[in-house]
Amino acid sequence: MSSDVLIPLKRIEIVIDEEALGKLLGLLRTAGVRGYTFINHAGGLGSRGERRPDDYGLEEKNAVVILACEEKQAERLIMTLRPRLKEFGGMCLISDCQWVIGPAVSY
Amino acid sequence: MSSDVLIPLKRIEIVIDEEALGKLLGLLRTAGVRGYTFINHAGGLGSRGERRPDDYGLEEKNAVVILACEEKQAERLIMTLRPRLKEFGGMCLISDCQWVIGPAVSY
Amino acid sequence: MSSDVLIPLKRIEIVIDEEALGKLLGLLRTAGVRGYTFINHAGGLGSRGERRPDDYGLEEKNAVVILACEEKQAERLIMTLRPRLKEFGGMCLISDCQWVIGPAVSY
Amino acid sequence: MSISSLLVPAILFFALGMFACIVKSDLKFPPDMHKMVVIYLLIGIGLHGGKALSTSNMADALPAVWAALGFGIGLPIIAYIILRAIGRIDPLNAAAISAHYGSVSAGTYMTAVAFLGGIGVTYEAYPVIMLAIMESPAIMIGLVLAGYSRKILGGAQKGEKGMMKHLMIEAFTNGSILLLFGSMAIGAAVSEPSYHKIEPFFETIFMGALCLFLADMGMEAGKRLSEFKAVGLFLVGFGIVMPLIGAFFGLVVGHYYLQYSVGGVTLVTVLAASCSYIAVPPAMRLAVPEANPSFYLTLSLGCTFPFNVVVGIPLYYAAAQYLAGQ
Amino acid sequence: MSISSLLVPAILFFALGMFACIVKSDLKFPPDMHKMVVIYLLIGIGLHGGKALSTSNMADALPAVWAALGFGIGLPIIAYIILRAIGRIDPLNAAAISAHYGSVSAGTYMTAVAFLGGIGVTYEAYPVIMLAIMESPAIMIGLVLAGYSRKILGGAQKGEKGMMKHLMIEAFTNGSILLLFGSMAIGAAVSEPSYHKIEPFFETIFMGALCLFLADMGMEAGKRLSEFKAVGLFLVGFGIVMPLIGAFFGLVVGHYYLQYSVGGVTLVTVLAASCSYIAVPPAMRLAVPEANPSFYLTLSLGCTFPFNVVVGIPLYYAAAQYLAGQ
Amino acid sequence: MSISSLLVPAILFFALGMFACIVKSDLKFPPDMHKMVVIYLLIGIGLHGGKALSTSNMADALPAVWAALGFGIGLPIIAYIILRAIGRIDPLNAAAISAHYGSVSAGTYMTAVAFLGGIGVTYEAYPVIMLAIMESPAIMIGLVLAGYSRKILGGAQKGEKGMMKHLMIEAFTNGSILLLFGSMAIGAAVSEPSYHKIEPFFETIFMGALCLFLADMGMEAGKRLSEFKAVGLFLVGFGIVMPLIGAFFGLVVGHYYLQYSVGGVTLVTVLAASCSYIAVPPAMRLAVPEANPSFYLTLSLGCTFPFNVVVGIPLYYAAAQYLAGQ
Ligand SMILES: Nc1ncnc2c1ncn2[C@@H]1O[C@H](COP(=O)(O)O)[C@@H](O)[C@H]1O
Ligand SMILES: Nc1ncnc2c1ncn2[C@@H]1O[C@H](COP(=O)(O)O)[C@@H](O)[C@H]1O
Ligand SMILES: Nc1ncnc2c1ncn2[C@@H]1O[C@H](COP(=O)(O)O)[C@@H](O)[C@H]1O
Ligand code: NA
Ligand code: NA
Ligand code: NA
Repeated sequence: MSSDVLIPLKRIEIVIDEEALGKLLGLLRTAGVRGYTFINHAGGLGSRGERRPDDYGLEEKNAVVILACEEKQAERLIMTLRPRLKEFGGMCLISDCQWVIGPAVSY
Repeated sequence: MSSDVLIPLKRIEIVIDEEALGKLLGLLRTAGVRGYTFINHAGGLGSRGERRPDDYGLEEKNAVVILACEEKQAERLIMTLRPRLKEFGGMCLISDCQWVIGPAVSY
Repeated sequence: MSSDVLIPLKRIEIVIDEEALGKLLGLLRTAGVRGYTFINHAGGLGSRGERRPDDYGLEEKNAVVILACEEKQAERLIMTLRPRLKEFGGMCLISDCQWVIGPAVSY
Repeated sequence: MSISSLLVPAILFFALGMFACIVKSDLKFPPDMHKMVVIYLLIGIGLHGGKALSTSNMADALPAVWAALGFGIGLPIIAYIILRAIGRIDPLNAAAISAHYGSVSAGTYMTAVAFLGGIGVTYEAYPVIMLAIMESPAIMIGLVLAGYSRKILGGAQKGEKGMMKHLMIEAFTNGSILLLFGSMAIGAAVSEPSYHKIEPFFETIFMGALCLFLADMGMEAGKRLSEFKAVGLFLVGFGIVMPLIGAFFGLVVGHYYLQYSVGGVTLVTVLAASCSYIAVPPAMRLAVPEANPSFYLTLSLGCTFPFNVVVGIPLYYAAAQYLAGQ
Repeated sequence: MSISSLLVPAILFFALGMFACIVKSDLKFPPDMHKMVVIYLLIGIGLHGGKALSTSNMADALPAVWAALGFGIGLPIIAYIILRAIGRIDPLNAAAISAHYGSVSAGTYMTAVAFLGGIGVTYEAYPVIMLAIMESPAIMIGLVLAGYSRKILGGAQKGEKGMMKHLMIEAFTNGSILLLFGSMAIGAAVSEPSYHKIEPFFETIFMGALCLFLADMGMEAGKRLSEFKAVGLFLVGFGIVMPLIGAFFGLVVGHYYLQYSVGGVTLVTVLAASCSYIAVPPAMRLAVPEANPSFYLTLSLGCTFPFNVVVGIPLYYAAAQYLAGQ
Repeated sequence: MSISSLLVPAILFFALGMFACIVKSDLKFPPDMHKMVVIYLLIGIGLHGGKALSTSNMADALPAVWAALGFGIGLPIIAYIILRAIGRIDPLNAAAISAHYGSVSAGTYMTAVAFLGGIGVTYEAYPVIMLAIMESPAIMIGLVLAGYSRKILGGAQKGEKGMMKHLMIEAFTNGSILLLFGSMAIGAAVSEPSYHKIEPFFETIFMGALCLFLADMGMEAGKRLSEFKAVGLFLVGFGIVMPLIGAFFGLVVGHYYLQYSVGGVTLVTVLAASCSYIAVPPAMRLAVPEANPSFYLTLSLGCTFPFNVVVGIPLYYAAAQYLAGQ
């Protein structure tokens, strides 16, 4: 498809403890991010063992954050995020994607 | 891995207002899409500001739709979707992926 | 970005019936996977028709599993999963991604 | 029976829910609230039934069991024949739909109980046993009809035996059925003073909670109205005629065979006329994946349930009165 | 009125919720629980109101309707002028905030009912009509004010007509309003014995359930406290002064025009003083997307609601007593 | 005490839930429903306790406070010694498990209240204070034991001080504890007529709502049965023996030191014998991340809770009767 339909961007996918979501989103906003999507109530396995959102007695929830942004922005973001990752728990993945140009610009 | 295990496809990821999900899925079905996955109750930030699914007094929810399909189908889909994006709100990303061939074909 | 910040991995995305999630995660753990994330309560369309998580009278839910791992591990995983896909229902996608090196290693 | 007897709050709340849906209101009850209310109502009806049964003669309950089995087996076969012969519905959809009509709707039953309570009519303890029993046999018959249909269609008889066993187990471990049977057992087992401790929760406030349930059911029924066109005129008509056929058998069995009072006959008739939307849909989805769920759900939730709640219950009561010569 | 009259359980639970939030407790009620309790309370207040109205003279209700419309139109205009002239708030935020003050808070109304009940004061049946009516007109006025603001700003008048019609429909099909009106109609329609069947659920346990609601509202209000700094001193002050202005009009209208008893005047005053957080916020988000939701939500949930619940209600009651010369 | 006294509805519903799980029924209560019921029950027990305390002599409450602290500190140490010396459980898991046994289970306490109510036995007002107090000290002791364990293991003493302060704050701002203390304060503060307004909700229907809670707990306990194999025979045995050891101290303290009636001694014994599954598990997950949560959750939910509910409560009551020489 032609470049007036698609723009190449980076797709960042972060999984963190749900309690830390507020802090992470604040961080993203101060970093000048113009768009993100988050999904709460996720579960998972990681270096700290299993986290189950529906476990009785020990409810541990993750949040998944998806973010499309320009490569430069992505690099800056990762440098900001890396030192905080331990506090937030979780992981951060990056991949290539293409943004379908629409009426609104929020990347 | 050999090509009898994996098929290259396009992965489309759409984020829209949850209320518009029904319309979008209808559109996808009439466009001949054979498979999609959706997750409700997501939140986000975009050109219209923050949307928080658990905010008291102002609950605004997004839906995330994930779709694997052939490149041609993807191109057609995007052309159908683009003019409607404003009405739905949200964003649309495309990336490459590979489908693990299984017993059922739904792409 | 330099390779001491990012590690290239495979991103596996699986959509299955929510009831089968426990079995799938058990399979992943016995296959030696060190990290995964899952989201419950998803809906979708596939070879078995629509599955709606909020439908009254017929609630059918999917689970989305996201997994970052090394290419070798991914290949082994897919070979383990393929024969079971029918039982679980659903689909499995693979794509490239990069893992942002953090304090914990769980891929 | 005056018009005011129809103004049972529960039924008015059903109408309010349906109205909200028709005027496209954004009124929505949380799905978990509906599940909670259903759990509560099933336990309440079970406890009450168990308590009533504990003071009844259990030998007298046997005819009710036979009647329940008779309905569960007979009504789906009648429904299947009508759907195939008159409606020319394809065999597998016919099988899936039929199964629903051999089963019952606890919501309709509870509305009937509220209706009778509202006009001060008493009833026997046995119909609640029928309610608990009838959910399961219809599922089996549905599977048999589906097997028969596949034979007609020349399809493979893939593992019907295994499926039958699987569904039998599912039918008896189904959450709603288990809750109903379990609460009946508890209601029958506990002592009078113990029962009094839980009575305020499970009996005194029951009728109010039923209003919440019916308001939500009204919205669910309203949502299904939009699918009437896709389902087709014949099936929509079937969703109204079939409960009447069931009601006919219910009246006859209740009055002549079981020889219950007017209230009891009304309840038996409601059981025969009603149509499942709890245990049967998921069972048919599993057993007859070829059938279109939108058909049976629309019939059950969009046609038969509203018809029974609004028109059926007073009609069946009037018929029971007529039979009793009152 | 002694200090002990302030120790209404509902208000104490509000304080407990706020305290939990301030000490950063992890106490959290499930969001669906809050929705359930709200649905239940709205139906309860509607049924009760409808029942009371069915035995009242409906002609006497007309002045209440006029008063409700007057508040709904007048108060937002006053609020807008204050916000623009004194606070120099930008026009669109001023419009969105104003609309909230022409509307009402059912939660504040119910707390007032609990307060009056706790000290044994009776009241007229009509204020509940005002509660049901007042949610909508303020939304329209909000839209008019926003249109006027856009004209000042020289912006395009993009489809205001269509929006007006859309919002009118939304206002009347809004779930909460529909539930309230519907329950009032049902409460008025059902017979005495029918009503008694659902009374234990919707009346007897009502005051207890209200405690759960207010505990949760306390937590919501507490959460908003942290946004006071972003909202600014002027607006926080406005969130306390505006209900007093509304209360002034409420007292005057309630006492001199409607000529209600002390209890009735208190309720009318509470309606005028309270501020919506149910129907108006989503309507303003749609109609005035340029306005910052954090402003109106913080004012409504973080300032005006707590002020009315803790300080306002007893104050308005004292003023109503004073006016009545007691 | 006849067998029929065991047929308390709440306990039968627990058995029903467990049965549903064992026969692999798809019965499932919405998680939010469970949270709602727990919130409701905690408030109910708190209000009731606060009301009772307001008419009691607060000086007499002091021994109960000492007893609570004694249990909270002493029982985890005993548990730790047993786990280490006899079971050879690794130190950190031993520390995490021990903490649970110094704490309490509000669900077990409420079941005991239902049991005593069912057989018409009265009890003192003070045990509810112990219930509210005991959740916290055990968490501190758990942290101390974990620190001691880490010293044995030669691990780094990473920021134990900070963690202690953090956990102290968490323990006192924990939602359930705050709700319990807050409701006790409200129950003590409100006037008699105010209390009567909320009594139908928080007292009259309490015992019925407890049934829903216990049915769900039965399912949770049932789920944990499958983990018995992974947890090992010793620990499963410990989950039954440890409550008996706690009960021994509870009986002695309740009878000789506190000198309560049979009902009061039973409640004190239940508190000592029971084991937390609300505040302690998340605290231990944070404080002792090296411990396996499946161990302490299985012991608490899968062994000790069911044992106490089904066997323990009547046993402790019988023992209390024996001590009292009845
Ligand atoms: N390799 C992985 N793939 C997908 N998700 C992961 C992976 N590793 C960690 N996670 C997610 O990140 C969460 C926190 O990880 P951790 O902080 O390492 O315990 C886990 O609960 C998972 O949801
Ligand atoms: N750059 C982005 N990355 C991820 N999600 C986005 C992005 N931009 C917008 N969104 C999502 O799309 C929703 C609607 O966007 P908008 O219509 O621009 O307000 C937002 O609430 C986000 O969930
Ligand atoms: N092409 C596709 N793209 C995205 N999701 C799919 C696709 N095909 C199937 N799925 C998901 O997998 C689930 C099960 O598929 P199936 O077993 O084929 O019915 C569906 O309900 C969808 O959520
Ligand atoms: Na039937
Ligand atoms: Na107002
Ligand atoms: Na203990």
